[in-house]
Amino acid sequence: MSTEQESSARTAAPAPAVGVPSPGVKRREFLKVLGVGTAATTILGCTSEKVEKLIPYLVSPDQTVPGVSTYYATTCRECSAACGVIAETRDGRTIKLEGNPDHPVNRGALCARGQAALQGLYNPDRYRGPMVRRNGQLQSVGWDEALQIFAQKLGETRSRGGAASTVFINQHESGSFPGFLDTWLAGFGMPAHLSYDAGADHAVIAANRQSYGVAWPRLDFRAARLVVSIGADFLDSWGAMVPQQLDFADARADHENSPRLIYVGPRRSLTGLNADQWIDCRPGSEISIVRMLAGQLSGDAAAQTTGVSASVLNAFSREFAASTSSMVLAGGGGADGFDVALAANALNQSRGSVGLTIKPNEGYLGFDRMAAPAELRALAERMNSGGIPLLMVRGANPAFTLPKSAGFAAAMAKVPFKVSFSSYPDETSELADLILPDHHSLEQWGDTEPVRGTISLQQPTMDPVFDTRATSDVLIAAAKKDPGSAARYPMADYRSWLISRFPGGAAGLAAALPRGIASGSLGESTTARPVPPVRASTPIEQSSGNMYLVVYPHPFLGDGRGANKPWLQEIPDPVTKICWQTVAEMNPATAEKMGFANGDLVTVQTSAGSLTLPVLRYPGMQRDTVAIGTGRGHAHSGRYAKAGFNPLEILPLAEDRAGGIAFVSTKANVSKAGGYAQIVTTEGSARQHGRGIGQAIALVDLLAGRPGHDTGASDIAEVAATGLFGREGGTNPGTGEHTEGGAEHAEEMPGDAPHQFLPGLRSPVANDAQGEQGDPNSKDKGMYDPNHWSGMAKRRWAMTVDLARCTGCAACVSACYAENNIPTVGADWQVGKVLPDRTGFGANLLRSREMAWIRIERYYEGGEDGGADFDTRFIPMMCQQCGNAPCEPVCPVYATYHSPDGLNVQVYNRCVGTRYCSNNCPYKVRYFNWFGYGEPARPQYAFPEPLHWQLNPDVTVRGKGVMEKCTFCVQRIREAENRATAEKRPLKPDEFTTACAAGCPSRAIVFGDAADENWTVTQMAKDARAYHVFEELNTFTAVVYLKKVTHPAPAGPGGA
Amino acid sequence: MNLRSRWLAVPGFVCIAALATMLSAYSGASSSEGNSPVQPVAFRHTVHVDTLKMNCLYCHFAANKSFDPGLPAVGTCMGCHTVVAGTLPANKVEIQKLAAFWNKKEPVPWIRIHKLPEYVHFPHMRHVNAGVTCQTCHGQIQTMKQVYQASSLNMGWCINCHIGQSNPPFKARYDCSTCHY
Amino acid sequence: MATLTQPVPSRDEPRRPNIASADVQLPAVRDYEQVDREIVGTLHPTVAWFIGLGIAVFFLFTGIAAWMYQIYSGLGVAGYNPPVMWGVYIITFVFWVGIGHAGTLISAILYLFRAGFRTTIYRCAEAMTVFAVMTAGLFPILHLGRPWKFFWLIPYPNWRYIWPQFKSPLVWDVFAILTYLTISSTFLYVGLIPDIAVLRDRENISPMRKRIYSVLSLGWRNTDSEWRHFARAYLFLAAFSTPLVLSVHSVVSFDFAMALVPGWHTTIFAPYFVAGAIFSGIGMVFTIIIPLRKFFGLRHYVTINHLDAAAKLCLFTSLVVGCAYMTEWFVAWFSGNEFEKAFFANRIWGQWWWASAILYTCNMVLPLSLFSQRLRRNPSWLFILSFTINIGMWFERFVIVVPSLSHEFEPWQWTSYRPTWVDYAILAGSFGWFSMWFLLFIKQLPVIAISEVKEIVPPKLRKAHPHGIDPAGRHFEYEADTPGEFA
Amino acid sequence: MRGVIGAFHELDAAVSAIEALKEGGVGAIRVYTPTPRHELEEAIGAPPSSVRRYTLIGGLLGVTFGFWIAIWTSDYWPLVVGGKPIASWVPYTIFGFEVMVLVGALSTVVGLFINSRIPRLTMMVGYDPRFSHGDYGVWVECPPEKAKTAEGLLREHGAVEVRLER
Repeated sequence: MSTEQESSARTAAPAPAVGVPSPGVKRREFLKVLGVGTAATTILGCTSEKVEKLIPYLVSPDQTVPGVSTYYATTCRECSAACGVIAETRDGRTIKLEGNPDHPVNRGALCARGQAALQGLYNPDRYRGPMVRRNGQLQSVGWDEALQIFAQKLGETRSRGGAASTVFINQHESGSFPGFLDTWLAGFGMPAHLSYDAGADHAVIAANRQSYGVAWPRLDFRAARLVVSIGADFLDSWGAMVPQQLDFADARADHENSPRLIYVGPRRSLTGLNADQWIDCRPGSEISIVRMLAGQLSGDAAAQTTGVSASVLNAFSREFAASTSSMVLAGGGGADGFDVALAANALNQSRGSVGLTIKPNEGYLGFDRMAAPAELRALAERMNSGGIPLLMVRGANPAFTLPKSAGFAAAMAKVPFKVSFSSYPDETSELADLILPDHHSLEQWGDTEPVRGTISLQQPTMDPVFDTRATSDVLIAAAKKDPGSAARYPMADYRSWLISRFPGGAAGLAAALPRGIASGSLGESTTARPVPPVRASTPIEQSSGNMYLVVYPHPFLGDGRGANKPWLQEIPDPVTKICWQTVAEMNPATAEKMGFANGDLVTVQTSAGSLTLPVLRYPGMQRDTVAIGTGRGHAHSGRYAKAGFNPLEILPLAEDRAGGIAFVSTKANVSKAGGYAQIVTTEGSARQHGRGIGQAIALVDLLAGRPGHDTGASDIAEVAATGLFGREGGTNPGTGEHTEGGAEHAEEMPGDAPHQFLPGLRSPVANDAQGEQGDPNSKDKGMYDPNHWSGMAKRRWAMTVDLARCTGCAACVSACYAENNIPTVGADWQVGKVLPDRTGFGANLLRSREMAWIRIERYYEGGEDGGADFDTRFIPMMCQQCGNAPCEPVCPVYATYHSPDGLNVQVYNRCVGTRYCSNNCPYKVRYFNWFGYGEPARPQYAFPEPLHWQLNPDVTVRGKGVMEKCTFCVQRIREAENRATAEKRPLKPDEFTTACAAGCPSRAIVFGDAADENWTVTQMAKDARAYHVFEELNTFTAVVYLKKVTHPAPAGPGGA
Repeated sequence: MNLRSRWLAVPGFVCIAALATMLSAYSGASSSEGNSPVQPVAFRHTVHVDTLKMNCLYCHFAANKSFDPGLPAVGTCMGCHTVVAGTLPANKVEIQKLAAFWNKKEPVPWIRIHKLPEYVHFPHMRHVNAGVTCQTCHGQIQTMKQVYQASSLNMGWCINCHIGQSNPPFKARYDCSTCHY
Repeated sequence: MATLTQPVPSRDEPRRPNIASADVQLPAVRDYEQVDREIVGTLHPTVAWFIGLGIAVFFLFTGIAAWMYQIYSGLGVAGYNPPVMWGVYIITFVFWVGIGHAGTLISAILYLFRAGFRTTIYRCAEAMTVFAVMTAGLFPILHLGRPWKFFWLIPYPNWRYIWPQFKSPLVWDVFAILTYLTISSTFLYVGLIPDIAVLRDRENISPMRKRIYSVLSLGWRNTDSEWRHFARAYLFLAAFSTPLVLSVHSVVSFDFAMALVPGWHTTIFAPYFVAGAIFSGIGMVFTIIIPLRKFFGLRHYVTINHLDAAAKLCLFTSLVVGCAYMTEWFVAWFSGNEFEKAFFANRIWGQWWWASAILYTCNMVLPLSLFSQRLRRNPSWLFILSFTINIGMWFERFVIVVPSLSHEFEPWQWTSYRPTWVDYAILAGSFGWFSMWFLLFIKQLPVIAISEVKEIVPPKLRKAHPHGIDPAGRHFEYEADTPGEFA
Repeated sequence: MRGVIGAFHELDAAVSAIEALKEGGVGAIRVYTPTPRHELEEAIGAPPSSVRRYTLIGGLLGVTFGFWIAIWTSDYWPLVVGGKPIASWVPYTIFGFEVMVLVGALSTVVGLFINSRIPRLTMMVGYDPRFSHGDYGVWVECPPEKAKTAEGLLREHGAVEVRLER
């Protein structure tokens, strides 16, 4: 029966850890990786009988121990903020990124895009070496030949006098490379490069420069009592996301002094969903709100233009006027974005917020020297006229990230010779004549100065995956071939150049590398570039269409550069929960009126074109607005990036006064297209039906020690009141005596455990978990006896999730994907091959087969009528490690059982796949391997070479037909225990944590030993807001949630 | 064969087959115990360990600090064998083979003998640091002319030690997630 | 002194008893020779039979092909839609286990209750039971993620020192189903031994067949001591089978009732499942026996009175099942459990209203027609009804399995479910597998228990014919089937 | 085995023959009958079958084994699942019951086999295929000298055919 199976699995077995050389992948010559011991990243379910080779090193590398990780501090280059990361490298491969705790920007946290840098490093679609276009086709060539061509072209361009009109576009980055590049260009008589970041908000940067003198000030939320965000998605894609999120979460966690957040804008972004109040103004009318707040416009007048009721605006106005310290942030990408930002900044200045809540002196430098997109549009015009003899592009992808109406791609075709330094195929490199692929940022040297006075270092964490070369080294090599420049480039490579400039030289660099940061300054110029002539755009009200069109940057894919990373495609958008798909978001009431059901195809038509895509009813939309996210719909990129559509194809070109692209600048005609496409989402019901999964408490109630009323738990409250469950903490009359942390019970069933939290957090011995119903005389067996010599039962691993901090950004999800070898399943080839009943990207997700061990549930409370007055609850849901786990007793083979230290263990190799455990799991946190996602020979293989190099060797890659789930990163627990044993000491409190907790940019997740008072988690679990999800099921979970704290409007009961 | 014995033959065979299956399952016959492949270079543990008294950790340098015991790089071998050429003709041939690999800049493709299933995490350092000798699992490797798999390496064999039934007795945790995760 | 007389119906009693009783008679069967001739006479393969077998084997191979593909690719090719982790396979498993209950009920429970109408239908029902359990037993293996590891559910000594987890309802299932399969096939076989001896002792039989039948009959010689032990053993087997048949479907129901899924976690499941199983089993008996009595010309063995009695049992179990449905609604409402309420609302009025509608119509409404004696004695109607019962009972399991899982505690994980072609092919394959065995059975072994029928046929007597004839000395007349009977 | 076999068409004839033979004390009687009849049973007057003892012992063994395997294996490697006791007797009654039925029923069949001396490999003296169809056979085991008496009695009570086996 299974011979076929076994044999195919057998051949597949050693793949990830024991490298089988395959063409195109460059390997460290000396690192013919060994396959001993830790070769656990392989497919379970077979005993390999075939002859396996043990390949030793030829020469043993210094300092590394096989099977032991080395950690390198470096800098993340996924966005402009430049967070510090620590790369864990095992046997020569970087397998995990974590935030650098010493880094001033991200302080140890890391967002989803940062985690996914690894999938850029190991992207299967990367250029494997230099290529040159011959007869219209890109062909692989050697580096010598490619460099020869490059040098020759440079020489030709100069000799023909075209140097002055040569253009170099670089993906925006800070640090010394831009200066190096400009010097190099100057050496060839070429103008300074264009530093381009399509994801940055240029209007805000320009306004900040004008108002505050810096590009991006630090936002001190702790000092503010009222934060007004006017389309500024500061928790996500607006500016330096990670530090802003850290600061915001810290501010909100200090309940007494926490700021209230009001979000103004046509679409509730992630920040909007975290806001306490949403003012759903019409697109383009934000300026009226700012003017109202500034007292230049009455609330009634503002109501006219914004479409928001006057009473709401007047109350808002009063609240703002009354607030002691405030912060007004503007964003949203409107055509008048620059004016709105300037007005908002002026408001901050007039209210004395600058220096108090907005701190320009502590600002982030990563946004300096950025070229406005208008410059690229102007460049397109110059290219069209044939004035550009040579175009060089590194990293950036203007052919995709500029609206199609800017005509960049078409204009590029008129440039005689285009050089791309891109690591990946994209729309721009597809047009290039010569491709000199750059190293990934984790493979090369570099530096940056993210905040004044701190240098953040970038160093290679591993040898290059492919036959690529750092562009800086290529430039040096090209300069050496040029007689005119050679003299100025005596250094061997960029690293030498860097050392020569580094404070302290080589010794200074060596000293700084372990922490990845050094104090000092590179002294780079931070002056603003002059704003180019801007093309005036028509006001949005004058464009034609039945709805306003809002184009917004996707939280993960950004301007499209994340599109070929399967994690980022698969992890649901934190707001819409859409994966692998581009949808037109509309308010449910509007969609109902227009007759659009979820998934109905509509045509969105603007003056620049039309796009047909499915409708998503999203309550966070202003009623007259349709929104489409960017980032998907690549025509020439990797295999994963083909999913979805690109709204920039239909966005008419419009610029704000700072030269930024106006993403909200036009109306569109939305009409039914006929047809239907199922929505690829992980959302089942967006309402929690009063089940108390995500509970909340109003700030006033919390401070007064009252339980408060929570619609999220109302039905359960009803039951509790009738005494049938009687275990709901949030609804019972509290006495304030939080002896064990929770609120008092209204009633107790006989036999219930006497307190709410600790039974589940104590050692999970059989008798304990049964509370008073257990037999008092029963003896705990073996390891479960706390006095057993192994001492295992002395620990109880547990976790708290503070919903007052959690913003729902899904960084934890990506960290979990990275740590636990979780396969992505949404690619269109990952479904059944014979008569598949669903096809296309996300086909497996349409059957809810996503594998994320931790997911963020997003429930709405209120606003059933499509109104703006709804609250959002984000609940990270992972295995709750129940003390009384329903999944365990139903497993027929002990594949899941309770370990003495409180883990709900899943033994993958024992699992036969009855899936009964998942049926019986109330939290639905068990995931089944429907296909052989870990078997290289299968179409469903989730880690095509070299993505599998990223697999964590400490975690088994699950085979076909087995159940998997979160086990609190048991490999990290074992690693910490091994380390402690090796050092002959007990575990230290908070010595290690899980991947999700480590990455969390809002510090919402705390992990530790709940049986030991010295661990933070024990203190957190005692919080008055603590509750267990579905506590009435007596599962005694080890995950304690702390209620979200809502901030209702001070005047009335509205708000939340 | 008379009629009666013919009638008994069928159930008899079934019984014997069942018994054999059960015995083989229990004896660990399904493991590759005793496997002793011929290696590309006939490395003599007898000479290195027994005669020269080299410490195991000289070559298997990570056994006390990693999951992975470490395999000596060819460079490590050549550290001595650029000087030591062997005395016996048979050994000389083998050392020349080694040198040939070194000169070709190729690692020696050793054939793996001790292999735990893929889904088992076996931390060498925990065992070595707890005082479990190499010989406990790998047998009297210092006397093996050609290395063979001395133990069955199946799960019951592991468990026996973990629950303290070995000689000398060791004790270690024995819940599943100790090794399987 | 032995008496040769048996109770003789008095002249005043109605000729056609309305109550199925122990003395259901076969007036048209006159002597042992007729029994042998007519029953053994059905064993000749016909063209129609070969066509039927061919169709069954075709479906079987379709199912096998689908299963091979599923094993190769992974369970993802089936229509699972987490958290609906169980689907068509478990539904069909419970369906076939249910079918497999009527046989043992008829052969064992009715035996203990001395219900006379069982005699002519029990062999057929028992064979159906064995084949249905053989079919059902495939599904738990087939639905595994790693079916080649199914033996881990069986306690066998191994060098890992690990055993099954005996608190799991799935291990209970393994024991219950394996025990039931063993005992019901033993029961069938023990009952067959004397009949095989009859087949063996026929004249004009090929030596090959004779040898096979000789081995299968175990040298049965019809001696008095053989019969004495046989009767005792048969009684004990029936006594064991009776609680077994009740326990097996209770254990199957524990698969659901032991879980805390809303819609599963109820105490009524065991009786509810057992009643449903008997209901569906009798439905299947009708599906099988009505054509069989027609094509095999056995209408004077399986008489209208037999069908009438079985139909009453069917009606009774339908009422029990209907009562269980209503209890479920009541409990959902009365408990005040929000999860349960929300789930039932969704099951009946929401997403799954159509499945519930099929279920309630087929299982609760249509069988009420059996209150009418006319319809009860109309084989054509019974045949049609048996199909709706089979469909309804499949949907009962569908409604239990799928809507419950698709609408559990966690609203974020509410989903839908749609089977794929693999599910359907394997479902069809299970019918092919069952039909193949049954078709092979009916042409190789007697579908009516010869020796038991002989018990109720009047023996030849020298003196008089006190049994089977009325006091006037006439044989009971053969009762013709009522008009409108099946085809 | 020596004796006389008589074949009867009629049931009452066979019954009267058996009674006569018993009265005459000719020898051990064995009756062949196509279907079990109470008339014959009463005429022979054999003691109750001992199959029930096999059933009892088998059932007891089964219930013990069922509980034992469940409890012993749970205790052999104690792992807690779902906070339940390691050996919890409530669910284990299912194993007690199922294994009781299994072993009890199978030992009943074994009892049937042993008591009925089946499977039988050899032909039984005096057996005739007609006995499985419709005729009753009465076999008297007797030495040749008593054969005449037996034959006479059989014929007297209506045997259609009488045969001497020696």
